[in-house]
Amino acid sequence: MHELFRKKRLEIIVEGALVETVLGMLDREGATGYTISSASAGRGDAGRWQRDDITPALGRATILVVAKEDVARRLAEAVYDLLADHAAMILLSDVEVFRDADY
Amino acid sequence: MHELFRKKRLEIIVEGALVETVLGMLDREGATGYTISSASAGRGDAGRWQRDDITPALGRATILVVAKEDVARRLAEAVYDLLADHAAMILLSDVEVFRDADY
Amino acid sequence: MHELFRKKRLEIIVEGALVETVLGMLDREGATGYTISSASAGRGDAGRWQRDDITPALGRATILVVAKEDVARRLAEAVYDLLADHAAMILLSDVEVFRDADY
Amino acid sequence: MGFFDAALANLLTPMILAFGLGLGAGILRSDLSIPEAIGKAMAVYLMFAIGLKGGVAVNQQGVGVDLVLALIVGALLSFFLPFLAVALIRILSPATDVATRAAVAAHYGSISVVTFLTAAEFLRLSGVVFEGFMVAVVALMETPAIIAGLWIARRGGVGSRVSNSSSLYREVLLNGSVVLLLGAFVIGWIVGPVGEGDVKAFFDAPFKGVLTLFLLDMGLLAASRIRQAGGIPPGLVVYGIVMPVLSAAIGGVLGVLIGLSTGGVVLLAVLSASASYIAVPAAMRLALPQANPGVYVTLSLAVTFPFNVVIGIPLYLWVAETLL
Amino acid sequence: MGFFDAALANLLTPMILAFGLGLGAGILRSDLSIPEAIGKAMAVYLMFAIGLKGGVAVNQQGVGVDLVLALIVGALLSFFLPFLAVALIRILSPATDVATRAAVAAHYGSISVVTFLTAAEFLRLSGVVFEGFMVAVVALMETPAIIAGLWIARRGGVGSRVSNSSSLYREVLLNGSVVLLLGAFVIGWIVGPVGEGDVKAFFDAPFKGVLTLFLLDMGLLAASRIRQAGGIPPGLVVYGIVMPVLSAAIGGVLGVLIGLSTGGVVLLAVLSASASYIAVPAAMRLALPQANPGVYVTLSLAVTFPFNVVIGIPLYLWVAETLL
Amino acid sequence: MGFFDAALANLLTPMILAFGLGLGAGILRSDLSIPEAIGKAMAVYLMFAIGLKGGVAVNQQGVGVDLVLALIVGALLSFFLPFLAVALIRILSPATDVATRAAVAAHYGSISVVTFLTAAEFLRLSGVVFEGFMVAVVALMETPAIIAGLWIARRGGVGSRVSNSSSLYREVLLNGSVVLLLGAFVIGWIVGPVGEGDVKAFFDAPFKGVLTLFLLDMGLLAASRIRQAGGIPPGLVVYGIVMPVLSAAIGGVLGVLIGLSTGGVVLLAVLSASASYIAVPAAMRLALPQANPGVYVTLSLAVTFPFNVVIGIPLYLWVAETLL
Ligand SMILES: Nc1ncnc2c1ncn2[C@@H]1O[C@H](COP(=O)(O)O)[C@@H](O)[C@H]1O
Ligand SMILES: Nc1ncnc2c1ncn2[C@@H]1O[C@H](COP(=O)(O)O)[C@@H](O)[C@H]1O
Ligand SMILES: Nc1ncnc2c1ncn2[C@@H]1O[C@H](COP(=O)(O)O)[C@@H](O)[C@H]1O
Ligand code: NA
Ligand code: NA
Ligand code: NA
Repeated sequence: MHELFRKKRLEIIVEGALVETVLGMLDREGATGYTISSASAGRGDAGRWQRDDITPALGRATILVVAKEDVARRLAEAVYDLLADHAAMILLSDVEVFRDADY
Repeated sequence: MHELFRKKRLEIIVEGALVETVLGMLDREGATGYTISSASAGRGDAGRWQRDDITPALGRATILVVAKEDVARRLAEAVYDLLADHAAMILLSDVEVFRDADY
Repeated sequence: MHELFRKKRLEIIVEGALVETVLGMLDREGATGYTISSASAGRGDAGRWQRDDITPALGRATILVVAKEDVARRLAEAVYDLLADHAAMILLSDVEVFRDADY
Repeated sequence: MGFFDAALANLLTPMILAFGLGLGAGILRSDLSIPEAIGKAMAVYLMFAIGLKGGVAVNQQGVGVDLVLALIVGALLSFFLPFLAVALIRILSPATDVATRAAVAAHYGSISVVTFLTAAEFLRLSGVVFEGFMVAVVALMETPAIIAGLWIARRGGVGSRVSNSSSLYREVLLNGSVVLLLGAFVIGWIVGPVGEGDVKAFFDAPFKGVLTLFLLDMGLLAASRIRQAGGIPPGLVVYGIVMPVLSAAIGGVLGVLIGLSTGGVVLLAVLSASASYIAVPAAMRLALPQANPGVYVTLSLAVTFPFNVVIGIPLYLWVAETLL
Repeated sequence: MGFFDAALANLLTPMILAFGLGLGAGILRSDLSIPEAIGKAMAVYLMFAIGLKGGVAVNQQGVGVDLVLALIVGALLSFFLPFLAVALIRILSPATDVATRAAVAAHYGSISVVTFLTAAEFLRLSGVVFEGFMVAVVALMETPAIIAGLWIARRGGVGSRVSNSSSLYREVLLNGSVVLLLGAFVIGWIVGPVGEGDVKAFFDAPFKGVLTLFLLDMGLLAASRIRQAGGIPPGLVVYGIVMPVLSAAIGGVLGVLIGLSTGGVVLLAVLSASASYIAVPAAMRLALPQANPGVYVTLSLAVTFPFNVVIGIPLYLWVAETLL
Repeated sequence: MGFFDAALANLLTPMILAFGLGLGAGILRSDLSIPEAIGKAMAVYLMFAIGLKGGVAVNQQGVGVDLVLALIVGALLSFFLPFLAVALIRILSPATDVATRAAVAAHYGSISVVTFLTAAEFLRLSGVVFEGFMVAVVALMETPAIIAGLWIARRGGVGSRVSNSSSLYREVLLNGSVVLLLGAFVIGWIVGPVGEGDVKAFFDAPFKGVLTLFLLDMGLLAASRIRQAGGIPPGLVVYGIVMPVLSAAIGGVLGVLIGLSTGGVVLLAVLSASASYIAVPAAMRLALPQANPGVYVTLSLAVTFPFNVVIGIPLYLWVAETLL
C-alpha cells in the first residue's frame, strides 16, 4: 500500500477567450501543471450559452490544477483578482494523490 | 486573502436524451446555473457505451451544479425522483468558492 | 429525503494510448463501472500537449470511477503500479451517492 | 439476371466493400475510426442531397394521388409493422421483457435512411427508375412506429414518468432527420432543376463517394455493436433476419397494390424491412428507459442493417423483377 | 428588374431556402444540428476558396490605385462606422450601458464574411461582375472597428485589466479568418489560373453547395439566438435593421466615389452593412467583459445577419443598379 | 530542369504554399486552427483515395515479381533504417538517452503517408509516372520499424510493463492507417476502373484541394511543435535533416536495383526519408514511456516533415532524373 497525500483540486471554469491569459498567470505563479477540458453548454446570470462554431470565444473550458494547499490557494487568489470583472467560476476542493513530489 | 465559502458540488451524469428534461427540472427547482460537459464512453451494469454519430441519444453528459448545501440537496432529490427508472449517476461533494452570493 | 452514502471518486488522467490498458485492469479488479471524458490540452514536467488530429495517442482522457472506499483504494493501487513509468495522474476524493448498492 | 448475380453486383460496389472493410476492421479491433462529427456531417449531407434530388424530381414529374397513396401506405406500415414485430418476438424469443419487446418493435416499424440511400444507389446502378417522392415517404415513416411502440409498452404497463415531457414530442415530430429530409425535399421542389444546377456539383457528383465513406463508418459502428452482442439471445438474432424479410414482402405487396413502379416497390419493401437506429433509440431512452438499448440498437445496427445492405436489397429487387 | 423580383430571385436560391430551413427548424426547437467542427470546417473552406478566387482574379486583372483606394476606404469605414453606431444606439436605446454600446458599435464597424460570400454568390447569379480584390478589403475591415470600439469604451471608462494582454493583439491582428482570407488571397495571387486549376475541382464547383449547408447551420445558430433574444430591448432590434441600411448607403456612396464597378459598390455596401460575430466577440469578451454578449452577438447574428441575407443584399443591388 | 527550378515548381503549388501559410500562421501564434475531427477526416479521405487509386492501377497493370520485390525491400528498409538512425544519433547527439534514441529510430524507419501523398502529387504535376502498387509498400513500411525500435530499446534495457499487452500488437498490426490504405487498395483492385467510376468524382477530382487544406493543417501543427521545440538539442535537429537524405539515398539505390521506374524510385526514397508521427508515437507511448515524445514527435513533425515536403521531394526527384 502506497501512502496518499492530501492536495487541493483547483478548477477554473472560464471563457475560451480567456484561457491563454489564465494559463499564463498559472505558469507565472508556479503551478506544476494543469489539464484543460472543454464544457459544451451552461447557464448562469448572463443566460444560457452553448459551444458553437460561429463564436468559439463564448465557449467555456475547465482548467484543472492539483497543487499543495498553499499553492492552490495562492493560484486561486491570483486568478480571482485577474478575472475580477469576468464571469469565471473558481472551485477549490480536497483530493488525495500518491506522488507527493509532483504537485 | 479573500474568504472562501463552503458549497456543494452536484454532478449528474445522464444520457443525452434526458439532458433537456433534467435542465428543465433544475431551472424549476431554482439552480442559479449549471455547466454541461460531455462524456465520451463508459461502462456500467447495462454494459459499455461509446458516444458515436449514429445514436447520439445514448451518449452521456455531465451536468455540474454548484449550490448551497440545502439547495444542492433539494436539486439532487428532485433529479433522483425524476430519473428513478433511468440509469443516471448523481454525485454530491464538497467544494469552496470565493463568491458566496453567486451560488 | 433519501439517504446519502459516502463513496470514493477515483479519477485517472492518462494518455489515450493507455486508456484501453487501464480499463482492462479496472474490469479485472472489479470496478462496477466507469465514465470516460477527454481532456483537450495540458502542461506538466514533460511540457505542454494539445489534443490534435495528427498524434491522437498523445491526447489525454479522464477515467472516472465511483466506488466503495476499499475498492477505490485497491483500484488506485493497481493502476498506480500498472502505470509506474507512465505519466498518469491518479486522484482520490470523497463523494456521496444515493444508490448504495450500485458502487 | 439471377439473384446471385444481383447480389454479387451489389457486393462488388465500392460502397458495400467499404462497409465490409469497416466491419472487418472493427471486428479485428483495429483502431481505425471516423470522427463522430464527420459521421454526423456525412449523414446530414446524404439526407439533404437525397431530399433535394427527390424534390427536384417531383418538381418535374409533378405529383398526384400516387404520392398521397404512398404516404398513407407508408404511415400505415410504420404504425402496424410493430404489432407484427411483437408477435414475432413472442414466438422467437418469449423471454424478452415487455419494455424491450415494445422498443424493438418500434425500431422495426420505423426506417433506416442509410439503407434507403444504399438501395436507391443500387437501383440507379441497376438502371431501375423509382418515384422521386419516395423520399417524402422515408420522412413520414420515421415516427408513427414510435407511437405504436409506446402504446404497446403502455398497454404492457411500462413507460417513464418523463415520457409525457415535451422533449418526447419534439423527438418524435421534429426529429432532425425528418426535418432535414422534408426540408431538402421542399427546397428541391421549389427550386427545381434550374436551382439545383447551382449546387449539383456538390450534392450530386460526390454522393456515391460520401456514401462509401459513410458505409465504412457504419461498418465500424456495426462491428463495435457486434463485439458487445454477446448478450443477445439467438431467438432475437433470428428475428433480426426474419422480420425484415416478412416486412419487405408486406411492403412490397402494398407497393404493387398502389401501383408504384418496380423501383418504388423495391424501395417501399426496403423501408419496411429497415430498422431505425437514430430517431427511435432517442425516443425509447426517453420514454421507455426500462428497455435494453444493448438489445434494440444492436439488433437494428448489427443484425438487420448488414443483412439488408448486403443480401436484402438485391433480394428484394430480384424478387420484384422476377414477379413484376 | 424591380426590387421584389430581385428579392424573390435571392429568396428562392437553395442557399437562402436552406437558411430559412435552419431558422425554422431552430425556432421550432428541432434537434437538427450540424456538428461544431463541421461548421468551422465549412467556414475555413469558404474563406480559403473565396480568398483564392480573389487572388487569382487579381493575378489576372493586376491591381493599381483602385485596390489601394478600396483598402483605405474599407479601413476608414471599419473604424468610423462604430461612431455612427454609438450615436444611433444613444437615440434608439438610451438605456444601453456604455460597455455594451461600445461592443455593439465594434461589431457593426467590422464585417461578416458569410454575408459577403452570400452577396458575392448572389451577384454571380445575377451576372454582376466585381473586383477580385474585394476579398482583401474584407480581411482589412475585420479589425479597425475593434480598436474604435475599445477606444470608445475606454473613453467611457470601461475595459478589462487583461485587455492589455498580448492575446488581445493576436486576436485583433492575427485573427484566424483574417490570416486565412489574406493567406489564400496571396496564394491565389502567386499561383494564378494555372495553379488554381489543380484545386479548382475542390474549391470552385462545390462552393455553392457548401455555402448552402453552411447557411443551414447559420439558420440553426441564429434561431437558437432568437429563442434567447427575449432580453433585447426593441430599440436595439430597430437599430439592428436601421444601422445596416445607413451603413450600406455610406459604404455604397464611397464605393461610387472611388470608382468601383457596380458589383464592387454593392459588396462595399454589404460589408459596411454586415456585423461581425466571430472576431469581434472574441476581442470583446477579452477586453470588454462588462459588455453583454447576449446583446451584441444576438443583434448581429439573429437580427442583422438574417436581414442582410434575405432583404439587404437584393435591396443594395437593386438600389445600385437603379442609380448607377 | 535544374534542382532550383524543380524546387521552385514544387514550392509554388497551392499545396506547399498552404503548408507555408499554416506554418507562418502557427509561428506567429494566430488563432487559426482546423478542428481535430476535420484533420482526421481529411487524413481518412486522402488515404482511402490514394489506396483506391493504387488498387485500380494494379487492377489494370497487373502485378508480378516487381510488387513482391518492392514489398520485401520496403519491409527491410523499415526494419533496418532504425539501426542507421541509432548510429547517427550516437554521433550527432551522444547525450540522448537510450529510450528516446530507440523511439526516434523507430519513427525514421517508419513512414509519413502525407509526405508520400505530396510526393505522388508532385510527380503527377511533373509528369513522372510510378507503380500503382507503391501504396501497398507504404502500408507495409509503417510497422516493421516499431519492432526494430522496441528491440533496440529492450537491448538497451528499457521498456514498459504494459508493452506486452495486446493493445500494442493491435497498434502495430491493425493500426488504422495501415488497415485503411490496404483496405482501399484491395477495394480498388477488386472494383477496377469501372467501379472506381462511381466514386471518382469524390475521390479523384477534389483530391488536390483536400490535400491543400490538409497541408495547411499540417503547417499549423508543425508550427505549434516548433514553438515548443526549445528543448531539442541542435545535434538532433541536424540529425532530422541528415537522416532523411541518407535514407533517401539508400532507398533510392535499392529502388533502382529492383528495377522500379524513376517515379517508383523517387517514392521509395521519399518513404525511406519520411518519418512517422501517427502510428509510431502511439506505439512508443505504450511500450516505451521513458522516451520523450517532445523529442521524437517534434523531430519528425517539425523538422523532417517540412524538410522533405519543401526541399527533399524535389531534391530526390532531381537526383533521380539526373542519374537515371
Ligand atoms: N451555480 C452554477 N453551477 C455550475 N455552473 C455555473 C453556475 N453558475 C454559473 N455557472 C457557469 O458559469 C457560466 C457563467 O456564469 P454567469 O456569470 O452567472 O452567467 C455559466 O454560463 C455556467 O456555465
Ligand atoms: N461506478 C461507476 N463509476 C463511474 N461511472 C459509472 C459507474 N457506474 C456507472 N457509471 C456510468 O453510468 C452509466 C450507466 O450505468 P449503468 O446504469 O450501471 O449501466 C455507465 O455507462 C457509466 O458511464
Ligand atoms: N499539477 C497538475 N494539475 C493538473 N494536471 C496536471 C498536473 N501535473 C500534470 N498534469 C497533467 O498530466 C500530464 C502529464 O504530466 P507530466 O508527466 O508532469 O508531464 C500533463 O500534461 C497535464 O495534463
Ligand atoms: Na421498417
Ligand atoms: Na460593418
Ligand atoms: Na522512413
